[in-house]
Amino acid sequence: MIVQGTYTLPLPPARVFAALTDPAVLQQAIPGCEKLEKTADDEYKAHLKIGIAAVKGSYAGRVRLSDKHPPDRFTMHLEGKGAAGFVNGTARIELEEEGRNTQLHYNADVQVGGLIAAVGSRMIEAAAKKLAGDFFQAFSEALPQAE
Amino acid sequence: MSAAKGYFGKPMKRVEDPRLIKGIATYVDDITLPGMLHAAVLRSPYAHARINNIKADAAKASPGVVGVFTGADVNDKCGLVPCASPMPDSKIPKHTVLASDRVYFVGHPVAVVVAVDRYAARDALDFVEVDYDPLPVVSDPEKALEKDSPLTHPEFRTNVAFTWSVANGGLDAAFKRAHRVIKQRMIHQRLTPMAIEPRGCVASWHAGEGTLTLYTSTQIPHLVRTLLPGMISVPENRIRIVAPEVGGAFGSKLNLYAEEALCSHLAQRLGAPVKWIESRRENAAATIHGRDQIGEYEVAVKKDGTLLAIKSKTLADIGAYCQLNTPAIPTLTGLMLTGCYKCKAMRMDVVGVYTHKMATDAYRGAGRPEATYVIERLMDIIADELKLDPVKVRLKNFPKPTEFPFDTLTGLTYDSGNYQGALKKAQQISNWNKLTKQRDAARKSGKLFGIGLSTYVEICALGPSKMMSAGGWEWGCVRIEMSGKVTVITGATPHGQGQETSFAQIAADKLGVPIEDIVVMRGDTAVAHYGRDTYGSRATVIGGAAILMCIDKIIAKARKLAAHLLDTKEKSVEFRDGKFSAKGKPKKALTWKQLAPEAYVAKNIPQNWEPGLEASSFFEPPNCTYPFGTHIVAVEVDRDTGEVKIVKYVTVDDCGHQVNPLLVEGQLQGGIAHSIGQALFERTVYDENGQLLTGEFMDYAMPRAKDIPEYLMDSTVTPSPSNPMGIKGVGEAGTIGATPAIANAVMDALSPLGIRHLDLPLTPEKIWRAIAPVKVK
Amino acid sequence: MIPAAFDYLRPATLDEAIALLELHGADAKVLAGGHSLVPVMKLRLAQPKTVIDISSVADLSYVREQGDKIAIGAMTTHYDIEASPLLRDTCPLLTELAPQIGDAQVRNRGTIGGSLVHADPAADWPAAILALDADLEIAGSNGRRAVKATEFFVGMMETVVQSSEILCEIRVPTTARSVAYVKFAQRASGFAIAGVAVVVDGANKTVSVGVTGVAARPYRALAVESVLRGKVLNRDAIDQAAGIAAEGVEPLDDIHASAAFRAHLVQVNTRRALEVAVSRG
Amino acid sequence: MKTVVNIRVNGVEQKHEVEPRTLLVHFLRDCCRLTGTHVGCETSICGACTVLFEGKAVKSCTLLAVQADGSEVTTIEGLAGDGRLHPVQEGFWERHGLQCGYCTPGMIMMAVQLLERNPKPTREEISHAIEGNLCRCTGYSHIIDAIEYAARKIAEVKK
Repeated sequence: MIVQGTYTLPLPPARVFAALTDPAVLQQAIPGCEKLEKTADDEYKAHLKIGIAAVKGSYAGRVRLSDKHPPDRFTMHLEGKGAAGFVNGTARIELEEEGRNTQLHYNADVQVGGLIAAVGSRMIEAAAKKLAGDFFQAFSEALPQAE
Repeated sequence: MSAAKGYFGKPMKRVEDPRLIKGIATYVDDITLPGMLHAAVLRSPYAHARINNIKADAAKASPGVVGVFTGADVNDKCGLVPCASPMPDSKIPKHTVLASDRVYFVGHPVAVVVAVDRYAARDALDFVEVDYDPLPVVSDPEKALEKDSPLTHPEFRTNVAFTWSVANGGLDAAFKRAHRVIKQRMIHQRLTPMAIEPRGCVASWHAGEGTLTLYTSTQIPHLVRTLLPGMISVPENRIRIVAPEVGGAFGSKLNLYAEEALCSHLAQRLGAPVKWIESRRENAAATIHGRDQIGEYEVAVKKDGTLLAIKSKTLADIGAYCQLNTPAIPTLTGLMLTGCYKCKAMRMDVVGVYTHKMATDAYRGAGRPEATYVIERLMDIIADELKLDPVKVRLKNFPKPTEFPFDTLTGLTYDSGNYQGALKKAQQISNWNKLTKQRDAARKSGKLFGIGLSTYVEICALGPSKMMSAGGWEWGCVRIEMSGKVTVITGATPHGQGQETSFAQIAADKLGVPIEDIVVMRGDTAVAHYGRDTYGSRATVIGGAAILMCIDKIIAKARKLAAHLLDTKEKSVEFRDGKFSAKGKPKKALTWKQLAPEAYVAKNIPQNWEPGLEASSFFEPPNCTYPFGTHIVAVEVDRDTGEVKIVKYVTVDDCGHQVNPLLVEGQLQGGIAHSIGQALFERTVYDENGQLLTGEFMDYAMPRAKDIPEYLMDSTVTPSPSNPMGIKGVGEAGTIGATPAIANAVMDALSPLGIRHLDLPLTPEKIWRAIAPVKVK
Repeated sequence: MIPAAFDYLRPATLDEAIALLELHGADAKVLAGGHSLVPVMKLRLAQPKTVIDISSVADLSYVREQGDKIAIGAMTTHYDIEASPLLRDTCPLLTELAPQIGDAQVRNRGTIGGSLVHADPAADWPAAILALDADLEIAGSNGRRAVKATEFFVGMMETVVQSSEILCEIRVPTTARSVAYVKFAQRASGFAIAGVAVVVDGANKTVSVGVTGVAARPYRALAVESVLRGKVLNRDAIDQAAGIAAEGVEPLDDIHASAAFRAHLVQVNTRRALEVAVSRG
Repeated sequence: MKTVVNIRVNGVEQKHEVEPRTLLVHFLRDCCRLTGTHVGCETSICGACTVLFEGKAVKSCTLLAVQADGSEVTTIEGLAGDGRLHPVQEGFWERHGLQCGYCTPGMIMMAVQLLERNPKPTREEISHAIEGNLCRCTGYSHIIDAIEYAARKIAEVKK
């Protein structure tokens, strides 16, 4: 499943890039992120509680960044496992300067498995888009603090 | 009381019904044994992954948990899940009961929790931590054949599980002679049987005796008893299998599953009975699926519609491993590919392919629905391309009734048939001319209206032992009890088909006793000592014949006793209407009720006459049976939404003589319902990562009452010479005959738009995409 | 399947229920009829620590006239709405829609309030609630507030009802007979793939159109409404308007219907619903 | 934490201590040992678990036993009175409305409620009423016949 979108952020790409690779900002922005721990360079362990409304589950996750080309692009690999199944995703994130803002394009290949795939398939894409939306919303709110 | 007769052929209501309609029947989940523990199975959420590590400590500490077991704990004690029908070149992977180092489909059992109740067992599943490394997945059988495809079983270095071919006649010559060669690719979508009762079992180990009783929701208790000793270390004669009431199966319980061996082992290991009941989600993921073939079909025809030859290359997506009969299913497709038509040459090449999905196996019809669908679609396509009437094309290619027994190119001998007769009758009762006029009028007013036809023949009552992997006979036993009551025991294991009634009808007639005096027992290997169980529409035909054999033996034996008691010669004893009398002295007749006590008390019996009135028999069928018929369907397609509405459904089926027409009708209607599902909406969906997306009733669409049309049903009677009653199996005929009729009707409705073929299921969206092409994002 | 363990509370009054919700916070869930919540709990997709059953709370199940509106208690079952003579006469859209929800057993237990708060994107009620421009009254510790249907649904399975609030009443206007609900159902579950509710106000020459099942959130087809405002609802006008029923909407896409098919179906059903409603006027 | 639940099942008081999460169907099957009510799915689709709850057909797999505390429940076992079959049961028997019998108790309970609300249903109304009950064996046609039979039978008895 491909989930993609574009967001406009009120900072130049270099600042956005720095924030996106800053664990403190990530922790604030990732929906339901209860813990984010650095395990290696560009690698983090996370504890997430994600879902929608009553349908929420706990996931142990890993986040890894690769293919870093500041300030233009990088790739984020996500893995989450919980009792309700697993979510794996690879998101390519590209930053484009537009005046004083940054156009952020993301293109994520998301793979969902287990219970959530078996019984929630009709909602997964919309849920993924919503979570992505929540992330960038929270991220842009977290930005000023990242300065 | 006058002796009853004439039960055979009567539409009698069923003797098994009272317990079922009162809710006092016993299904496997209704069984509770003292000290019984409950098992829950942890299954893989991945289609393909390496298991690095399983941590069970937290689960073991969970309240009520008695034990948590992984592959490392049990696999060496549970043997391998068997495949009974490998092809000569089959590559059969080691199918352990729990995954060892790898999982290779979603739902693959990884660990089992045993606890004091089902709630505690379910809770503990959440605490078993499995560290998986996901591996590349292949869920598309065509991709699985590509060079760089991920491998389901890397040890084989290929995803090809087996190959199989059937061929006869001069194929090249036939194709050279043809006026026209028509090609069509067809996909037979994967289906999920979805019996409303999921699987389940209760295993009970009797340590003192060293015996095991396994209650299991199965079609095949006897085959399970034959096969289970190969898995667990308990010999056959110390195993008792009980199939209690079984809540539907449709082929999905024609298997020996991992969980049955696992619970048997755990009961021994833990010294307590162990129950496991499958959830619906597990049922969708880890009980066999059906169909799933992709075929390229080619026919050679003359311009008058004469069929010369047919060939196919078929890919059978068998999933991740071979269950009991997995490789055999597509061979049935091959054997029946020519349908009810004469043909000069045929060839079918099957490649069975492993993918990261649940195994396919026998689902209602098992291979034959694919064959009938192919040939019946091709008949319509031939008619369409040659601008011929589809009825005439069929009539042109039928063998004449006088040509039976009819030898087919695939080596079968169709026992009896009159395909023209069924077709003609179906046309009559469907009011064919009026129906075609209705279609013309509907088309003129802009409606999409279509008429479809299927003239089918199928192979059932499987079958002579030479074509089966473990005997094709059936066993029966009849006992006139000391009281004169009759106990009939069958090795066939009916589970809803109604043989408690139809076998009682058969026995009552033959014995000349009221049907109320008869009890039919089945489904328990301690009672029905032998049997080959119920599948392939075989129980009434083969099991019924075995009972008749028993009764013949008993009558012969009783004749001797009667002669002795009537003080006459055996030769002059007549048996009529349940009474034995000396010729010319009907008034001094002996009934079974009078004979039976003499037979058992045995104080006044002939010399060298063995006491008792009991006989058992194995009936070995000389041939399969080949029921046939014609289904005619009219549909209307909603131009806007693509929805299909069946507006007329006519069937004329011929299953020879009918023991109980009410049960025949029930089997046909039930079978047709499966077809309506297959034709219009059922499909098992895996995504490209091997995730099962139709894992619940919420996503797997099955027919409901409102999807069922009003039927016009009739029959013709062409007795089978393969058994003493002249009957043929009918459990799958509906499913085999109906699907192509519905598909042909829909394609006929769409034909004015120039659409030649759409694959099943004919969902609204698929039809809409075909009739109103739009740009899709 | 078996839900995870939870604590069960059954308050007798609405105030008590709200107090309990405040106490237990986001880990508590309100149980109405249970036909949205219990299934997800059985699958363990939802594992609330506390379940607050409001079935003993008095006076949450009713259909009654209230000024020029009809008030429906949140705990009123789908069946009670289906069978309500008052609604059949005064707000027939609801009695037409109700029997299309789930199945008879579900309608006997499931409640309108429970369904609305669960906000499944494919539930049926939202289409009618939107088309009727209903008012939804929500009770919280600071008293009650009413919101418009158009403000009620926030997103997929999310509404403006906060975790310590309870939806207690739905108020709908009375309408003429010129209403319709046309649904294309998902075959397995019966949920809407495209459900369109239409209210035609002949006097004011306006229509309102509520759509469910198509997007992550039910919506009012405002473009359709505005094109038809003041117009005679003849075939051409309806055809033209129905063609924009999915405008500005990002349709859901799943194995049961692609986004394109959903977008198509909402157009078909908008046309059909308008035709039926007009024919009833 | 366990709680005591008291439900009148088929006219008999059934008082058992259960966890709040205990489903009504498990209360009936495991605590009351009334196993005629079956479980076919976990998503309220199949209807095999249908019972009458305060006279209304409900899916007992989607109700908690605690929700039924203090209520009346009728299961398939409580339908036949004085050893006589209920007309709906009789209809299923007469018209071959069942094969494996697994969906049958739920189907019968649903039909009982239908005929109470609508004593003379059309075939279409019957189909609509049993939309929440899946049967994989019969193909429904005989089930509809059975319910029509029961409707006639009830009307005759009332005359």
